Amino acid sequence: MRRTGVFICWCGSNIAATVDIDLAVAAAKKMPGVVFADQNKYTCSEIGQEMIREAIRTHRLERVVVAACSPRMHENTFRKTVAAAGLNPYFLEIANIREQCSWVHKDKETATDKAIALIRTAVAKAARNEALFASELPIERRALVIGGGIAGIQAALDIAENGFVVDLVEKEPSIGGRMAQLDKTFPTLDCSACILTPKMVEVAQSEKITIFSYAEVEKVEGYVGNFTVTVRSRARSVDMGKCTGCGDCMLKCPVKVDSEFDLGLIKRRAIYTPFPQAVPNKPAIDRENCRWFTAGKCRVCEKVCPAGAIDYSQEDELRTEKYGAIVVATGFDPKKLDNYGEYAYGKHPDVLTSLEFERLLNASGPTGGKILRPSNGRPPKNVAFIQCVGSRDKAKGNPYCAKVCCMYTAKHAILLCEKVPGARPFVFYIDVRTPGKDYEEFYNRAYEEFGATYIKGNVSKVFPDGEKLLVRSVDALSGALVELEVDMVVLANSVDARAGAKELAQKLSITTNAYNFFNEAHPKLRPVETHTAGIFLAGTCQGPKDIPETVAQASAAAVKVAALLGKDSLLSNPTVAEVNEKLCTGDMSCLAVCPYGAISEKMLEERRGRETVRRKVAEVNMALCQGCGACTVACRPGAINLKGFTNEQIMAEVEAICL
Amino acid sequence: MPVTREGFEPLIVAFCCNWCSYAGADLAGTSRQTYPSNVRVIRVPCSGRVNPGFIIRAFQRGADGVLVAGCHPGDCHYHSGNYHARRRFTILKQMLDYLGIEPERFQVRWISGSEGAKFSAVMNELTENVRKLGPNRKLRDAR
Amino acid sequence: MKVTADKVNSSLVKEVEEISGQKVSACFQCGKCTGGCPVVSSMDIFPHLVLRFAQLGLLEELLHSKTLWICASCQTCDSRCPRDVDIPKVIEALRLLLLRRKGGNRLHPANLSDRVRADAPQQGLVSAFRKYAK
Amino acid sequence: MKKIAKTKLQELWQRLSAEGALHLPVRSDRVVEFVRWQEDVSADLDALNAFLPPKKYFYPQTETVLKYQFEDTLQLTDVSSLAGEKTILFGVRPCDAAAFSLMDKVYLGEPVDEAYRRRRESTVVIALGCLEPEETCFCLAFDIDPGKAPGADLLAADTGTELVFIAQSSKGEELLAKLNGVLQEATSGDENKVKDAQERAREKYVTRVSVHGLAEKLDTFFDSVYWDRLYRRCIACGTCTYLCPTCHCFDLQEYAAGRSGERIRCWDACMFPDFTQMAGGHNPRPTQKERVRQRFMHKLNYFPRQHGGEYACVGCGRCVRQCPVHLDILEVIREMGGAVDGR
Amino acid sequence: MSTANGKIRSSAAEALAEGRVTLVLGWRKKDFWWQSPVAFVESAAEAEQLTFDPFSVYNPVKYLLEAAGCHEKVGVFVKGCDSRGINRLLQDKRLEREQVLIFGLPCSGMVDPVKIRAAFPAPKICEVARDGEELLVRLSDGQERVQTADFLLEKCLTCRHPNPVVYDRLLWERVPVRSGVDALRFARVSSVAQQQIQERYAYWTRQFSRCIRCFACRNTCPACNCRSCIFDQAEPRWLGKASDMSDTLNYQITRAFHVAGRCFECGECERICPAGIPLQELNRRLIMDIDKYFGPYEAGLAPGDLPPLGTYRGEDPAGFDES
Repeated sequence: MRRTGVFICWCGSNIAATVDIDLAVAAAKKMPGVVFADQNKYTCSEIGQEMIREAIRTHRLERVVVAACSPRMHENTFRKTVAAAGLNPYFLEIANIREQCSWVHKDKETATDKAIALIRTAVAKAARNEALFASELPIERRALVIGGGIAGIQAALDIAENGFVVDLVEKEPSIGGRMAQLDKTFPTLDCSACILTPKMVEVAQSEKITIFSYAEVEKVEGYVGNFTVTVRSRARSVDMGKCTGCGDCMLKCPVKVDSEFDLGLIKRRAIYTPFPQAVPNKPAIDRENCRWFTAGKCRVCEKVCPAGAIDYSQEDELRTEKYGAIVVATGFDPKKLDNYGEYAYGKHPDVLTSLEFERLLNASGPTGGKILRPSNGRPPKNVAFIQCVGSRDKAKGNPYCAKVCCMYTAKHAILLCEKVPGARPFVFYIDVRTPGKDYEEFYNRAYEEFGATYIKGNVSKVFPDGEKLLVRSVDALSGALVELEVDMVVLANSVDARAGAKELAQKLSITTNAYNFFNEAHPKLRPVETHTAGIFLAGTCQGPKDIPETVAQASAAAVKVAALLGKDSLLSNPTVAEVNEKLCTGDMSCLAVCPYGAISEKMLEERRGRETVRRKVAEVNMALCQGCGACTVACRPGAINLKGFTNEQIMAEVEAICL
Repeated sequence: MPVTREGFEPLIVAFCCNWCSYAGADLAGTSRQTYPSNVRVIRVPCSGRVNPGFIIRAFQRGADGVLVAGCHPGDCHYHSGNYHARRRFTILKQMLDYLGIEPERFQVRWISGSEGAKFSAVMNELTENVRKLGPNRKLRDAR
Repeated sequence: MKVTADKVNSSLVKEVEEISGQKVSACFQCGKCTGGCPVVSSMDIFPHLVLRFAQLGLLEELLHSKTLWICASCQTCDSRCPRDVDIPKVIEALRLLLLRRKGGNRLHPANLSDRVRADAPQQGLVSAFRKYAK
Repeated sequence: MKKIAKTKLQELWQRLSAEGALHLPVRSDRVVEFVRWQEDVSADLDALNAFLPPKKYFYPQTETVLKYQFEDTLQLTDVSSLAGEKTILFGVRPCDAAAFSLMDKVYLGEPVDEAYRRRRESTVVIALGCLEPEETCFCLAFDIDPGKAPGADLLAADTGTELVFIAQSSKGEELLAKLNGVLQEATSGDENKVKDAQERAREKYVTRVSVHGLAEKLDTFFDSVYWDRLYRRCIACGTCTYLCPTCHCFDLQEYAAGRSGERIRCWDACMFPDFTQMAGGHNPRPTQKERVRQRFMHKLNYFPRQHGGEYACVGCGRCVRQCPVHLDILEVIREMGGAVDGR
Repeated sequence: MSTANGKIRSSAAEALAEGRVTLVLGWRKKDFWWQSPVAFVESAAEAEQLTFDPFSVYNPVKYLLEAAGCHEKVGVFVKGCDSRGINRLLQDKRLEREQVLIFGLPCSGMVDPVKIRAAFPAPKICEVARDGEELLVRLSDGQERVQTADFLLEKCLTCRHPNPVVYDRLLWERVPVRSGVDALRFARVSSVAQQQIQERYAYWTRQFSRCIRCFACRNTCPACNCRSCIFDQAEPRWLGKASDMSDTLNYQITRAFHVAGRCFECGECERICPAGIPLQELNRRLIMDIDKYFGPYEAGLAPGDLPPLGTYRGEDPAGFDES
């Protein structure tokens, strides 16, 4: 047996509270191969790690078992500790006696029994651990950013600034994303376009960044440092080289359809750019509505185009490229209000969502920045702002708080008063949340300076009453019933994950939470990383947040990418598959189940008696193999094994855990 | 492990995939859920790594119930690991039942990294089902 | 009306929670129930305040309030509550506490006249029995 | 000498099972096998060879030889002293009975196998004479009379309607004495009937082969090219060896479970590739040719050389019938000029 | 049958004489009437011993594993079930198609010696020959004619591919598939499956209690063609050597799982098992489940595609609760 050392951690009281550490240490001492067992209040601390290094030296330990928190927390920490003392880092095994024992079992006696069993299992596995060595892998010094909103733009700029080439993929014909739709931004009220457009131009002009607009990610393969991504650039029907962006075609096109950018408040043509400051400022033809593509007649845009840039024969273009890192910045969708009939949204024109109200505020919006009631085009006098529509709602909405609505509603109230003198905003809220620098002061101005009335009482129903809208609520603080006749109702609807986020997650093999927001590696310690090495997150695709946080995350992700691409090589994951050629039958059933194409056929020359015999065996490409182990079960004779999780190790674990 | 009928405490071995169900187990821990201590988890890279031989060896060495937990289909960190596991364990489960071994003893569940509550619920449910069945004599190594 | 330590989640509050199967602590006073209650104008303690009083243990005030008898358990508030609290059930639990204290049913099916029994809407009958029968 | 009508055998079984664990051949599903007798189970007196020979009673396929427990010190418990429950084995055919004496040479020779000896002593073997030969029987070739079983404690001769019991050892005498209630005294007429039955049976048997001088011939046959062609059909399964009443090779395996465990002895076969697999990877019998040659040479040459010319075969024919690829000992004997029936 | 033997012998001799093959695998007669071992014919002269009679049942295909190693090209005679064994080795990449010259023999069913011995006094039987739909049983004192259908092997009663599925030359016309095979195919499996769970366990443990781990079923099975079987490996010790029920169940479950989706129901394992264990009832249960969950699939027909457990579909149903 191997000389094994067992180190049992108190984790303050987290483990010691329900596991009898002394009993566990005593039991560990009697386990096969264990020559040293000890305990420590905080093994992951410097003192704890020093104790391990010291014990390795003095007791000539060959294997180390640390019984503490989950390996997903400190496996790397302790691997470095063990390596520092001269042992191969993979001679370490972790027994998870916190998350999966002391925290979930209250009875001390059974929790201790289980902890001892888990330690015994780790000792049995450690005894069979082989020395593993990571090999060096080349890195593709190119980054991919998915999503051209402010998060994607900021990330791309920062990565480019670090000297790396970036491909920025955006689904819409122009970058800009959700922020482009905004008029002003809180708390400084500076104009959204004024701070966004320069960055968009900067992206367009950067020779390190290539923009792929009107394009989506089709397929992702490979692994950190060596991703292979196929991007589908949808046919724009406009030759980007020739088009000067003069916009004549957009004037003459006979087709008028709802503009998605303006949320259907006004129309756009079949050949369109989403908004005037679009980058690239080249239109795209919407083939579902274009008369030429649907009915086979018209071609007006081709006739009027001075540059002859219209090209109906364009096809979707699939481009495959290698990348070292990927930043996902795909943003969010405002929540649809289908099951919120009580607010009469869609039944009365003057009931708007907050984004629709934002478009009214916007100078390049449907009303040129004037707040007008869609029903009669006249400015409203009383406006009701209803908060948490679809948020903080366990019954039929998102149970979480969408984080940004309180602040933008205060902004809407202020801007309403500025744009429509004498207008009176009423904000129906549950709690006003202003968690940021200068946020509270901004909110105070809304009711002190601009006279917004804040009523703590969620509106139960909006009754369309001819031209007017009757809003009924209660002021929970005073207990007074509230009945208001208003000219317009603005609903602060919740923030949903982007439609299609789940499918993109499956392509990238990253996981999503129950609401389809991408899962970060650790909410506090690794907020912009995912569990898949080399794939990073930025912005609202990871959860509701405002622009300052989004930009901060974008820059953080960029630094992570730069750190990764800056390395001269990457250490590969050593727990990969390995073929025992003596046992290999050569039937390639492993090759059939390998999701990474990491297994190939190799002709083996072998002496048998006097003559040499040639036979096929399997061979593993250590760089491509990710260590999933599907091949080890497909291989009936067990010729292919998975280092770090070998058949011997797992069998030993099963037998030890059942003792 | 006392084995009297009323005092019978089943031993359940759970193979949890590192990316989803093991993370779910950790989440059950961080959110201080509680479930019986009869369940003991072995970490494997993927549900596709679990060899039927491990399951049989667990039953031989005294496990009263075995669980294989993996990512929901489509969420597998390695794309297709759980798809293979689904086929393998569908066949294995039917065979064990056909041979007369109670199907409740061998369970397969998809538990994602964010389903801590589901993890503890499955552990409670499994322990109760197996406790009702009593100790597992079948496949049990006499030594 | 004073909040004291012994009143907050007293055994009485627990009994209300047990009968109604609802957790009064779930309510975060958004006021949506009161906003939409069709008979709120004749209530002395509004529905969201019923929950607030229960949270603070002010049950004596609740038991003497008119609201318990005004509420027609039409479930409008329950259908809109973002915290999934079934307010009519809480109010019904409070009524039961009172009725049990007072003892005796105040309404028995037998003493319903035939005309009422035939024509009265079923939900009305159910609600009546929920109010006046133990 | 005592007798009983074949119609009243149930009472005999009842009576015998009171004397010890009664085992006899019973048909279960598609084969006949020796099992412990249970209430109103009837023995199968027609089948000549049970699927597994009765060697399993003295030399079981799996037995624990040693248990160990390691608390602070290592405690060993010798398990072989526990073997040997009082057993009565009915229905052993003359060939299988002859095989017992061959196996006794191995396990009762120096050093004596304690467990085997205790089982042998605590078992009363009641042989059952054969009336009709199977086509694959060639016990005559090894001077085994199908009607007689000298090695057995008791011989039950089938005279058509009755079974006549003849004691052939003190254990036999002892048991026979206890069976007075059930068995009747046999008359001299019965004795003649037995002799006639044995005579008639004897005629029906065909001496297919002769093994006269076979051992000597095989001394020089080791390197013959015959083996190169013979072995090709063999699929290296253990059927012939496990079914053979005289095969007695075994393997020792450890069963460790934490701090306790046991060492077991279990049947093994020279036909299996890993039987002679050495730790360093060397295998003195690398291909199936050496293994096939080993099995026949051991039975027809090595064993006779070591045990005064007695061949390690009793002509029961199990290997001839059950070998999936029809590779049997008759073929080898004929190849060495032992053919008598002209084939 | 003599014309059949004539065709077999001539085609073998021809192939050997022309040097197209250096070895031909077929069957030959031996001492007893029921013995038709596989013949290794290496010269035209030896081809004379080749015979195809009602007992030529053993599948010669597994010998190709070793033979193909030291022969350029090997000739082999195959019945319907045997030919699926070739597809088995092709699909497992243990054999290249051009290494084998396949002579296809449409087969009208092989005879069960146990049934013959039950009907006639064994020592008297000298020969059993096929004569059209009947069998000619020659005894030492005369002869009799019986219907072949009454004496067929269990596996031939459920044979759905009597005609070879892969061959270079078919030696005679195809034969019709026996009627009612589909109904019979899973009959025994269903009857076991209907029993209560404890009865099933008792049934199977009684059958397996006779298993002596001789490995004949594994060594004859074309689907068990690994270079080194896990049951023979020491570290990790997948299978203990003790013949107690725990390790016997371990062996039977693991082997059934390994051949799942690859076993083509040739029935040889059940036929040659010395303990008479109904192994086909186990393998066919897995075939039923694979058909039910992943779509009907017959092994040994299309060597090109992947076996069911070697692949997957995203929308596969599961035999367990997927909520």
